[in-house]
Amino acid sequence: MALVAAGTKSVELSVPSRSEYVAVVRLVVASLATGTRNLAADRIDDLKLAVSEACTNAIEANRKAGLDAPVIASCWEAPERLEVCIADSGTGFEPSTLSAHPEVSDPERLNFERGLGIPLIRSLVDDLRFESTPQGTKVWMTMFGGPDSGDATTEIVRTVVERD
Amino acid sequence: MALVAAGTKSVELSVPSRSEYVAVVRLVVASLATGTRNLAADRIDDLKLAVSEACTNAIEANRKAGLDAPVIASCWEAPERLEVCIADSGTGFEPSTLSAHPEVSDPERLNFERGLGIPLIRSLVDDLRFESTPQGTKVWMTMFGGPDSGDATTEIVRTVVERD
Amino acid sequence: MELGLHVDTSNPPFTVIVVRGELDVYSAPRLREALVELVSEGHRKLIADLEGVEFLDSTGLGVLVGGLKRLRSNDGDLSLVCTQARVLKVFDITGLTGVFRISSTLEDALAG
Amino acid sequence: MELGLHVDTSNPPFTVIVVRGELDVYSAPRLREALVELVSEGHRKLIADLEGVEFLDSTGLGVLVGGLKRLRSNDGDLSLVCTQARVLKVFDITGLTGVFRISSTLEDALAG
Ligand SMILES: Nc1ncnc2c1ncn2[C@@H]1O[C@H](COP(=O)(O)OP(=O)(O)O)[C@@H](O)[C@H]1O
Ligand SMILES: Nc1ncnc2c1ncn2[C@@H]1O[C@H](COP(=O)(O)OP(=O)(O)O)[C@@H](O)[C@H]1O
Repeated sequence: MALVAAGTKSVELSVPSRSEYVAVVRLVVASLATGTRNLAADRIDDLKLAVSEACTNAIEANRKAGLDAPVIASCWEAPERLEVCIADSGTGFEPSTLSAHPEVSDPERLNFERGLGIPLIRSLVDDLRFESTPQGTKVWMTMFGGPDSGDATTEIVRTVVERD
Repeated sequence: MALVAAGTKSVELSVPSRSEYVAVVRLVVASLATGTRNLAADRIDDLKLAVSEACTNAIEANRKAGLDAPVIASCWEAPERLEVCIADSGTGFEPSTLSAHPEVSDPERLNFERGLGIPLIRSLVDDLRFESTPQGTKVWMTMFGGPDSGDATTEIVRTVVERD
Repeated sequence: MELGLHVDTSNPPFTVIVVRGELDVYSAPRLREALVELVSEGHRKLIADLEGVEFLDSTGLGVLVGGLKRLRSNDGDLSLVCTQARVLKVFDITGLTGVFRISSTLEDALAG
Repeated sequence: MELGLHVDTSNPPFTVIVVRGELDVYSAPRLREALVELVSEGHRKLIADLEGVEFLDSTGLGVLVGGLKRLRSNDGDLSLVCTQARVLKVFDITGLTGVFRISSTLEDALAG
């Protein structure tokens, strides 16, 4: 799957790498998904949560890189999907090497106060792609469901699209 | 008074020149003013309204210029003030030549379905400046009141600052 | 936030149009269409109930002024119901408080 | 949306911390501090009432897990009150539903 977005860019939001601005990013994405799309309320909550996780990681990445760079959220709209990209200027990472979590029954589970973010994003959005280089990371999140389709399409398109 | 903003740029939001996105700009500015400042609720309403008027004009300016350019909202934060700039790529105008409205008692008053925007902005924000060229217009709006000061400062600073 | 429009004809000769949500450049055209349609259908004594309006800017205001003009030129009238400071303020600043009859309750508007 | 934290000690031996608002990377540190303080003051049977939580992400979750660990290692416990689907979903996906005792009402939590 190509790493370029499928739709037309609509909104771009740049905020400082500070935790108090994550709420603004959530707000914008939720308002787009509500106002110009037709996503069900629980899917909008899913998107807000995914965006929040990605922004939290982006702020952390900029901070670790010692950069006063912004976090940039871009939204791309296509008839059947909304794509949100969260970009930072950190030093990047290799998503495939992230260690898996222990099973829920494992007593070790309790040691995981962190490392929950990306697994959460993965289970919340319809498609997730990373574009990570030593110059920065882009996290692309896709939600299916168009302006008119509502959630009927979501399930259909979800089934059709191949996940990798 | 210089045309550059007094504070540090925090948020920049770029939206398509389409009326459905004005609500998103209002939302972002209001959330900034609520979350990271300490403005009273009615002053936040004032700012939302002023931003709405400026965005409506910016969309119209881009449309008239036949451009598919975005409207760009930038926010600058200083300890004692929040500045919001709404920028378009239209052909500009000369704010000082705008005709005044007839008096309220004048029967002509009813003919003014338009031309209410800039007078409204002027009476809502603490300071208003235009930077208009044939390449585009920037409308700078300032609200006094810092993160901690609340509205006490507003009145004080308002009195001190010279309005032109 | 969608604009909600609801037409209530249960109080003849008045027609009440209940407006909810944000009335700005995006949503105002829908109110304009609704007002034009009501006038063309013969409604003459209109009341716009703005109590549920959460945001009103000059574009929304322009549509209300346009509606008032249209009605007056058809021997009708458009009055408003509104108690919200946030909304009343916009009428005040623009000097339109003196142009519209603004009531605090629908009952008052119907009585007038 | 500010985080609201309210400590209620009117049900000994339980201490209830009522959490309101959005629990994310910005606000979670305040909850962490509050939990640390309560433990250091000797509170051992904590109940976090999450009914007023409008948003919870993994940072907020991490603080709750951290609080649970801290209490268990001090012979205490932290249980939760929550019925909101939106919030429960986060516990579900991360497999933490099995780690916390989650009650539907404060009464249930106090009874447990
Ligand atoms: N944008 C990013 N830039 C650099 N590293 C990242 C980024 N996002 C995630 N990571 C890495 O992946 C790890 C796992 O992320 P995540 O699952 O969100 O959990 P957490 O952030 O709580 O550690 C992070 O600790 C970090 O090392
Ligand atoms: N950003 C802008 N670019 C170009 N012209 C503008 C801009 N803003 C305002 N104007 C001009 O000023 C006039 C008055 O604006 P305003 O008071 O907001 O009322 P209205 O937009 O309803 O006409 C507009 O009609 C337009 O000609």
